[in-house]
Amino acid sequence: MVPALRMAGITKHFNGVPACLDVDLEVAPGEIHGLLGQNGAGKSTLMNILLGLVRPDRGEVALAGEPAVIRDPNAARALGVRMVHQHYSLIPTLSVWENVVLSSEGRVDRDRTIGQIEEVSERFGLEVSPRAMVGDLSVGEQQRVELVTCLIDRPRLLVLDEPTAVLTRQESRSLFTMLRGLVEQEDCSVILISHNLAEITAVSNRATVMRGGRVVSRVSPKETPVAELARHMIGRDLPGPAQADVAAAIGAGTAAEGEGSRQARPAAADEAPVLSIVGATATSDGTRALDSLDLEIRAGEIVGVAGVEGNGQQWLSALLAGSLSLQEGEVRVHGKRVAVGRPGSTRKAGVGVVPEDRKTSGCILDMSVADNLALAGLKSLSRAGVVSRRKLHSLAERLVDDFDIAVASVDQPMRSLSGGNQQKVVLAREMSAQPAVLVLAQPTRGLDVGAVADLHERMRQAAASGVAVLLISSDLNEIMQLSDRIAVIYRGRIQGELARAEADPERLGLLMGGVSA
Amino acid sequence: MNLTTDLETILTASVPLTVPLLFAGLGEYVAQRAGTFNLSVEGMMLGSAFAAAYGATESGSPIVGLLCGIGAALLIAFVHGNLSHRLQLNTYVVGLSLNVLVLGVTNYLLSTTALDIPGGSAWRIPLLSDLPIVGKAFFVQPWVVYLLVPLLLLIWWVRRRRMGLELRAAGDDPVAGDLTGIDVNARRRQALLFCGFCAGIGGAYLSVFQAGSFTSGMTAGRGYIVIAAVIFGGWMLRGVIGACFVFGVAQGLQLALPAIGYTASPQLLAATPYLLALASLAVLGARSKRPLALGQPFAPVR
Amino acid sequence: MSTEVSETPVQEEPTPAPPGGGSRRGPDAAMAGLLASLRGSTRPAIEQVLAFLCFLSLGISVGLLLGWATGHDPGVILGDLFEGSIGDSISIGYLLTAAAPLLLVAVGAVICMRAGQFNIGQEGQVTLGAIGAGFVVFFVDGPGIVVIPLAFLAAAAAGGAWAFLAALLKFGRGVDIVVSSLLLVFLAEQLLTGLISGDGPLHDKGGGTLGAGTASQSPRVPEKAMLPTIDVLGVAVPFAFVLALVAAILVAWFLSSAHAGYRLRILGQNPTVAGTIGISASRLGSLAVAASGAFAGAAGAAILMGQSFQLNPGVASSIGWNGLLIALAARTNAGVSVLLALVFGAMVAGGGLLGGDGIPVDIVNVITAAIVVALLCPPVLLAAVRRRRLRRTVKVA
Amino acid sequence: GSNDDEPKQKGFDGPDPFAVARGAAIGEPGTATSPEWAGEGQVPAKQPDQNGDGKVKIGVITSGDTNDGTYYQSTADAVAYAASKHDWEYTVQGLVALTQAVTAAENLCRQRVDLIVIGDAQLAQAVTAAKNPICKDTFFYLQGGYGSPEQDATFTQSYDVGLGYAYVAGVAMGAYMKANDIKKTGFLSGIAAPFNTTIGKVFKEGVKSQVPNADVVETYTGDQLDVGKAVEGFNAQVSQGIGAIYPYFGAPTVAVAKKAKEAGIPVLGSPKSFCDSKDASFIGEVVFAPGYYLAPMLDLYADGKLELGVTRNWRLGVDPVPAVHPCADAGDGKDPMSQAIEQAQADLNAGKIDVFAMAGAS
Ligand SMILES: Nc1ncnc2c1ncn2[C@@H]1O[C@H](COP(=O)(O)OP(=O)(O)OP(=O)(O)O)[C@@H](O)[C@H]1O
Ligand SMILES: Nc1ncnc2c1ncn2[C@@H]1O[C@H](COP(=O)(O)OP(=O)(O)OP(=O)(O)O)[C@@H](O)[C@H]1O
Ligand SMILES: [Mg+2]
Ligand SMILES: [Mg+2]
Repeated sequence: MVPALRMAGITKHFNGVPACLDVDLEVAPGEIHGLLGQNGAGKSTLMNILLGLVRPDRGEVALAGEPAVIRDPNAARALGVRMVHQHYSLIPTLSVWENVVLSSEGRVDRDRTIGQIEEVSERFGLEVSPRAMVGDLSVGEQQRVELVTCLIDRPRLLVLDEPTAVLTRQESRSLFTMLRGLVEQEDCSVILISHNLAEITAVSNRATVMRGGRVVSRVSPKETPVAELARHMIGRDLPGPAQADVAAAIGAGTAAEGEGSRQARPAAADEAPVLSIVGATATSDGTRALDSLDLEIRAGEIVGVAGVEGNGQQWLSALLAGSLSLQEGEVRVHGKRVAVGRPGSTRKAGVGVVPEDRKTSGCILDMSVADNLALAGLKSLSRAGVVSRRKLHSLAERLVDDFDIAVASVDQPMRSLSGGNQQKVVLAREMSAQPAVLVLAQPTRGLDVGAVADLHERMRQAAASGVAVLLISSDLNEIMQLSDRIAVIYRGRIQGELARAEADPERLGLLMGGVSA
Repeated sequence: MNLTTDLETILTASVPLTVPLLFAGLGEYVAQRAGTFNLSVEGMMLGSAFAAAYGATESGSPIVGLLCGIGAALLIAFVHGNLSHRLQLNTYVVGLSLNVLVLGVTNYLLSTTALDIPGGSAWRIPLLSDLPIVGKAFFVQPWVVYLLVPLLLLIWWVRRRRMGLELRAAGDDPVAGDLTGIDVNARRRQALLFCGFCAGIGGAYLSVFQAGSFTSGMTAGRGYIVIAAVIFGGWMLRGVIGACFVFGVAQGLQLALPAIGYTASPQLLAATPYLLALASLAVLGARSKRPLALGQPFAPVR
Repeated sequence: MSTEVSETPVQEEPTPAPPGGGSRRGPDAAMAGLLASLRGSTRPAIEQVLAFLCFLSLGISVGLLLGWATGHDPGVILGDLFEGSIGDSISIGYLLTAAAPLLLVAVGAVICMRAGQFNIGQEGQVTLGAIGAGFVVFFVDGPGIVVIPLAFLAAAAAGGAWAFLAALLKFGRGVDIVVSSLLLVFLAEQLLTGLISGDGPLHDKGGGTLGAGTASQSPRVPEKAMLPTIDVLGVAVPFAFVLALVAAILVAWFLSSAHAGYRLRILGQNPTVAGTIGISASRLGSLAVAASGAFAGAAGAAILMGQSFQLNPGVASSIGWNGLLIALAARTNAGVSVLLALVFGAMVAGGGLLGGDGIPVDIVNVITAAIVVALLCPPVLLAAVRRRRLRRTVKVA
Repeated sequence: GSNDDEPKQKGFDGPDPFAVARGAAIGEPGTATSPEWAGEGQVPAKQPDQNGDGKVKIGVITSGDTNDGTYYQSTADAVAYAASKHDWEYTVQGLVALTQAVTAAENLCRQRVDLIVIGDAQLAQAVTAAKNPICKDTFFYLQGGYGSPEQDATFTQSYDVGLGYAYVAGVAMGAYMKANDIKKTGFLSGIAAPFNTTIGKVFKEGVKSQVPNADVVETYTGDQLDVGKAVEGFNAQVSQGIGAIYPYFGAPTVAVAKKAKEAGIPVLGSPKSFCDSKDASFIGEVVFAPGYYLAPMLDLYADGKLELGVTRNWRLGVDPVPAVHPCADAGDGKDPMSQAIEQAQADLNAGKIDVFAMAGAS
């Protein structure tokens, strides 16, 4: 039968760098089609081309057999193609209904639009408040708005770019049920982009796997073993020890008892904590950021902080990065009180932070790799207030080797590095300062499995060498994979702590939902 | 002297000084809501003032003058728009240098042309013009002034249309706007053109309808006062209108007070607009309704 | 870095407000992007140099065109511009005199722009500088060797303080410096007028031949406080220019290799990161702004004691604006600023001869403005060219 | 208007616009007093072609707009007229920035100008250029005024005392008001700084000397050049019911006069001679624009009789300019306005009235 979508020979280069090469993609009517691939595989680019956001160098697109020329999202919309973007496309200062109006045809009519919104949201069980200001909504709510926006004019093809990255398991589940309902009742096809093989296996009928801008295989996930899918994605057999990590990273199996995961380190309770946060309470422009949060980490221990996005994780890392000041409570390192809130205060005390959004708060994109590696230790590199280029370079060279960061030269701008390598640079910088405490916030978000494996290995080494590691992540598998203890953060406080042994997804899920165990 | 006549005096002095601010202010409001911190509004007004004076002199008709003025301002807006929202040149640099350019060109041309502008007469709106206090101030004005009404209606109407939303989107979140299929840079250029249109009327009013002559640099910083007004108005339509009036009155007082028999420090009066704008910013701080992407360039990848 | 990326700073996904720090959006943040885009392409590729030259001449030819259109001989205009700027040693002297304050302002602007603080109120800070210098020149009597340095210090202090107001608003109340510094310009004007008229302390109380001294102006600067010139191969190089040149060189060095300069640049590039490595945006940022104000103030002193020799309402005479334009057109690069300051100075000096040939001097404003706009074009157009080339290579591949 | 279409170089055709300035000194009835020169000077050799390059070239610099139709333009017109009469070359630079004053003068010297006319006291320090060797055979003429430098051997200047004719202007206005039974008049000017406010005060005194209970509305728009504000200032005064107005401006004067004509309000014109202008209905003129002092000096210069290093003091009521004339003057000087004016001038010169005290007082 005629495919709902057929993309043939799509090719796109960015400044000569290929993002998509001769990509063929076929989506049958009424199927959920998985699009797999590690970072930079070209998934988003391909979809942006479909939506007319990016012009391909070459290639054809046909919808339901009809050749289609799509110059911009409006054209796509007219043809019944809608997309929920990886980074949402809502205007924060406009109300929900205004956003809906913006991405649909017809004249502005508040009351009609609000009517439509309510109709759609109850048909698909996505509850949204049409008059709310989008800027005030949580990430999850915003995604619902995006969905409503797309569904309102009954699309023939719906694209979701990594929709679950920011959702709780529960939320993801309901999303998938909703999608199934969509394809069954509304005869609409769905393209689902994800790194997470478990999800793909769970929901999608067929899947296309991309690597380095090319299609490497078309599979029906239900029949294909996860490990094989992973191999397609990464293009090589996984390094031995990394096996489990990868499995974890890509959500295969319950990683909790995945072999190769290190034994829980018996944390001797008597031993004094390296980092201790006591009753930390802080508000940031009006809203409660942290609410009497207590946390302790001992040397050589990896403590995972699990939790649904937006429950104070970013404030916790901000606190430890020294950029959040407390109203009550205190932070102690090696028992010494740290004057948090003053720039660089925690770093002085020996806390290293690999922040969540590395692009914006981890490194300086317009400076060279060498500069970025040297940021922390500039003072030691300069004599009489003058920075010694020679020392700076030798340091950079050393770190690049130690952490095998893939760069042509240490002088090339940070911006030109791939996400994984940018992350490595940040990590290298933080570890090179020999911190007593190492904080990693969402360290593997958006990294490909290879990079994930490597990163996890280094975290273990750090811990082994006696660093107290704090891992803040919304990826449960990762948490369970690495941590000795798991603390669940909820509404800015620690809802409960589980030793690794007693931790299982369900109990964690309950804690994350605010239910005390 | 009694209060009503005093008020009337102040108003009659203030309104005509408010008019050019209002015209340009409406334009600047739209331009800034769409994301352009438009410094060249000063140049737009000045250029228009000269072109209008010239057109009126040559044709002997104020209307032709007005059209020439609008044309000149639109040209400046067009240049600005394409330099900063097509070539992505630094808006501030473009704005400032356009002001220098226009000042140079007008002075230059002024020294090689002779101007003799036909006088126009005021329209007196029946009934309304007989109202106490406000009557004389608001309803006995040259006809251009009444263009404010349709202009306001237009803006109010546009705000409730898709265009209005798209302009706000362009000013608040160009990236997301682009994803939803808005041609951000086109919207911004259009907003600038609208600003040019309004500032054009304001400039023409100055030279042809108010002063009946053109002198070098005759806008005398009104463009910057307008920018202050948009800020003081908190980037809200009513606010901007209010701000323009406040500043107009500040200038009017200078003329009216002696007539009423008071005096105030001229420097202080002249400084009020900027003081007020700064004060409101200091009070509101980051809480103001400032367009989130104000002044931010946007270059889509295609 | 590739011009492609640098030229499109907002490619980055919208950044969340960093905890603690002020908003990363709005005018200031916008300028960050714009400046990144400017800095993006300062490396001297041959094509860039060529582009620079051809756009420079393009700017000039705009002016010539205007002249020609209104019946003046472009040859004469060009001749005068040349004669009056580098024709002979005297002309060169004029050129340097005009360039000095412009360069001082530009160098200051470079500092704060590099620190990511977008002070565009130099015009006002120049005015304050002139005022500060005025208080010393007219109230301190001593030998020039004492008065002149004092005057420069006072000017720098005044200008710096005025700029610091903007910094206070920024770090105290989160007001964008772009906006506040702009507004402060016009307050400065009124302040000056107040001080030099009526019973203002700097007002020229008269002592003129006849009549009461009533004009809004200060007394004339005494001989001893007039800036000296240094003779270099027949050219009377004004002291102010030497000062400005030294400042430019020092600042260039400071930004590239001094530890503090490094921190300054880090702050400018990414305040959040700066915060985590112990750079206090409010402290260092305010310092940078104050510094830029101080340089602008010094320029004010240079104007008072080297050019106008008197305070009157228009004493800053757009030197602040033009200095700022120079810094931005030079892509916040101190070295290039020197070059551009000389070009601007040449225009002012050259313009001096135009009047003598009956050509309105305003034409040089047209030319300078055209030059600035033209100078901003090369990176953009080059980027466009590169993109096209790439397209082609891809096609053939 | 007084703008001329073709570029200045084309010369100045039409009647002598400065005739009023060329009359002999009148002084006390009967005895014609000779012009008052202060300082020791001598006539340079080769005047008018001072630099002996075979042609006479004159350069004018002013801080104002030489197309303002009044104050600053008068200098340019005077030069243009003389140039066309003696066929000299000349150039005019308006809007010269204070920062460029000295340089501008020196540049003129380099361009082999014989006579540099500094059109207003704002640019006074341009005379320091005269000490510069490149200017050694260039003649510097300065329109003196408030805060102009001490006279020395390097330049020649014209000088007048504004307060005097401000008072007489008031008297003239007062006389007109008395004759036409007007109770209220307006004084309209720019920046509210002493160089305007003192004039205002003295003008007021003048008016009151004729109509003791007269009401003089003083308005300062806060800007010398802002025509828009000037016009609105005028409107504000009209709404206060003034019966006549004295706009004390440069450029805005003409604009205000036009509006006054529309409003049917008589205007006392200044600083140039306005009586034969069609722009408005002038009741009188107060003539003190620099061009009127320059014109006769240029005649001397043409004859090679203009001394360098002297101050020419232009005295009200003695020299032809500055002067206050009624426009409707039948010529016999017997109309009430002329009589009041003559009386006031006599009192001034006899020291019966101290305008400086007036300016300082109240
Ligand atoms: N606007 C752009 N400019 C330059 N290069 C780009 C641009 N967008 C994408 N690329 C490059 O194209 C390649 C594919 O990017 P794309 O976003 O499609 O990968 P992806 O599969 O979506 O990765 P992720 O899973 O992280 O979203 C990457 O190398 C990326 O660096
Ligand atoms: N009846 C309506 N139909 C369509 N749109 C509407 C309607 N009412 C309000 N809006 C939307 O709400 C927005 C703001 O409208 P409104 O003018 O009432 O708010 P506002 O607070 O006055 O705006 P501002 O604060 O900018 O002055 C408008 O831009 C318009 O998009
Ligand atoms: Mg993607
Ligand atoms: Mg000669």
